[in-house]
Amino acid sequence: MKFAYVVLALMTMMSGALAANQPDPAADLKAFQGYFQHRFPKVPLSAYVDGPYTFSESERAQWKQIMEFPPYQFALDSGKTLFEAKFPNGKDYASCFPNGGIGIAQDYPKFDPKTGQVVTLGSAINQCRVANGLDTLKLTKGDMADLLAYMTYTSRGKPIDVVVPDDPRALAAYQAGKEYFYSRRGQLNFSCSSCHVQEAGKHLRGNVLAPALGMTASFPIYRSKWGDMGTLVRRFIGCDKKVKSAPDKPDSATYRDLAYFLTYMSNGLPIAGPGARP
Amino acid sequence: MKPFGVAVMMLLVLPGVAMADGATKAGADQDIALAKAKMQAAAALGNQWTPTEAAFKRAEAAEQKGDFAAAQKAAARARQLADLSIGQATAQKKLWTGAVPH
Amino acid sequence: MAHQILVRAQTAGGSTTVEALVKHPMDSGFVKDAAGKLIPPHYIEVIEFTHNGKVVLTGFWGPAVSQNPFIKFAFKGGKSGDAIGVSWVDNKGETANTTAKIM
Amino acid sequence: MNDADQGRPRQPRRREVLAGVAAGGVALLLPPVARAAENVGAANAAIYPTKAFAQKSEAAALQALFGKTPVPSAKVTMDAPDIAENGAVVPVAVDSSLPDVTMVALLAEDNPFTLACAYKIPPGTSPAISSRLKLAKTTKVVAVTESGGKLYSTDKQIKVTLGGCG
Repeated sequence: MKFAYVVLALMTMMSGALAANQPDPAADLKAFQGYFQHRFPKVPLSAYVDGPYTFSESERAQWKQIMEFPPYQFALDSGKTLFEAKFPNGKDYASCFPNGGIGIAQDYPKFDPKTGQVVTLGSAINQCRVANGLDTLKLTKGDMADLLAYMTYTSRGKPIDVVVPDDPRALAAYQAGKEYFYSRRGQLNFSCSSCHVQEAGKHLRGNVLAPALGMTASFPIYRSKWGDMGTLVRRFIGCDKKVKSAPDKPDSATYRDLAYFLTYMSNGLPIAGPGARP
Repeated sequence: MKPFGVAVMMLLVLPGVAMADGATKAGADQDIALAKAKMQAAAALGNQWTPTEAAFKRAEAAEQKGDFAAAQKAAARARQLADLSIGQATAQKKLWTGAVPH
Repeated sequence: MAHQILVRAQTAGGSTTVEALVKHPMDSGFVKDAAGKLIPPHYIEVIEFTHNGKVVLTGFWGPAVSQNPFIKFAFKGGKSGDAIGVSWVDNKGETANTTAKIM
Repeated sequence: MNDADQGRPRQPRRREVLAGVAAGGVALLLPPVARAAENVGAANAAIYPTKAFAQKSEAAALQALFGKTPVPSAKVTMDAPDIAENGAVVPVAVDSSLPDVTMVALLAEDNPFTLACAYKIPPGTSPAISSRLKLAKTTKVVAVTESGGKLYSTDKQIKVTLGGCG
């Protein structure tokens, strides 16, 4: 026991010099995208939205075949129907969003200066429902995934444009997401970045690890393993469990901040969701 | 030395520690309470491990069944795992910046 | 939305290509649910495609066909606006059908 | 999107069954009265080959389905991945340059039941068919086509790895 602590303490001291200064999202973005471009000089930035298929030719060929008639098609249709349905009070989702909710997914997650909180498109949908006297939807799958599939589809091709305003609360949320992303956790002692930055493109058992760059652009996804649609937060929860870390609640600030940071890192890349993944 | 090595070492250190003597209900309850307190501290750091939760559940279940020795053993395990996750989270408060691409 | 069938039929060069995606669990009977109980087999056994009422393909499926099955095939003839019919029956006797027009 | 009445859970309607689905498969599920009526529209019907789908070897499944054995032929082609990224969804496309193909079947040797699917090809329909299969583990997949009353086949080994954290 003690020995482990000594090692930890030593490592803490060694890395103390690297401690973060003031959050600087723009500089982070440049370094993050630069890291991938340096490691994979032949891969154009926009190709990263293809996730694991960015790197694997044979898997890419299978995926292309599956994308001929993508399995999220049912979700898209159902999402459109849900989105266009009127609430009991006569209003609808369109009334809650800029531009009637069409072609806006690239702007999320957003910082809400009124609450000081990060709002994902999913939590915005739930806020809209609550404002109209309805229950919230489960954020991980089902109707929420279908609604997100449709709304994201109307943003396809638009460059991701997440804004971190010069507000200490927004910067703090961004920083919290960043810290979560790079912190090792769980009994297996992995961080998000261990797999999706350092090891991106390599195989973990049967699958190619998706790069963190462009990762959020394809959500929600139809995942063959789930046989079902799932949202980004469903994937966060899955990854946390995989490294034997107890997941947080789907609407927790932890996951909203993580989505904020991670999506910001893909700024400029085109929205490609909904997606299909193994 | 990579932090991953630390986790491996942490795991290696574990088996020698859990010793359940004099298994009574009071002893089991006390160990469960101790484990719970540690787990609350881990949760406050946002770093509970799922095996910690599993061990704690095993402890509670054994206590319910009156198997106090097993309850104490599982509670001690939960406490140690929680302790390790606290150590990990505390260390990562500084270490995480080392993983950021520059 | 329990029984959806999406159909896309396009004609080019005297031949019509039909693609269909069928919503169905296609449970094999070998998979356990969250509670550890085997999910009983539930899969489409026969699917049939018609062009203006004439059968152009009959498929026999077993449990090894993927969930939400996809199928693509082509037949000679067919023109824009013709009707493509799809119908299926599964091992529990459930059925569904739809009609789409050739694009 | 399609305009027809897709969706809504409901009881099977006999008329749809008559007009649509191959009557043989349905016949087993309907009461005798319905079965008698149904045969009227059953010119194209085929019996669902229940027995063939229950076989646990390639030879037995083909025997049950066709009553004969195939010969390997370069005129049957199969497009499938070397390594399946997920065994639950493996795209497999079959084609054949043989004339007058009447049946196409796909078999996965190491699946619990060997026969995966079979297609009856009427005149005018191409033998090129794409679908997606479940493969339980790494296995030889066999494509068989029936042409002029004879069977021809090709096969391919498809590697299936474990699904993990992707």
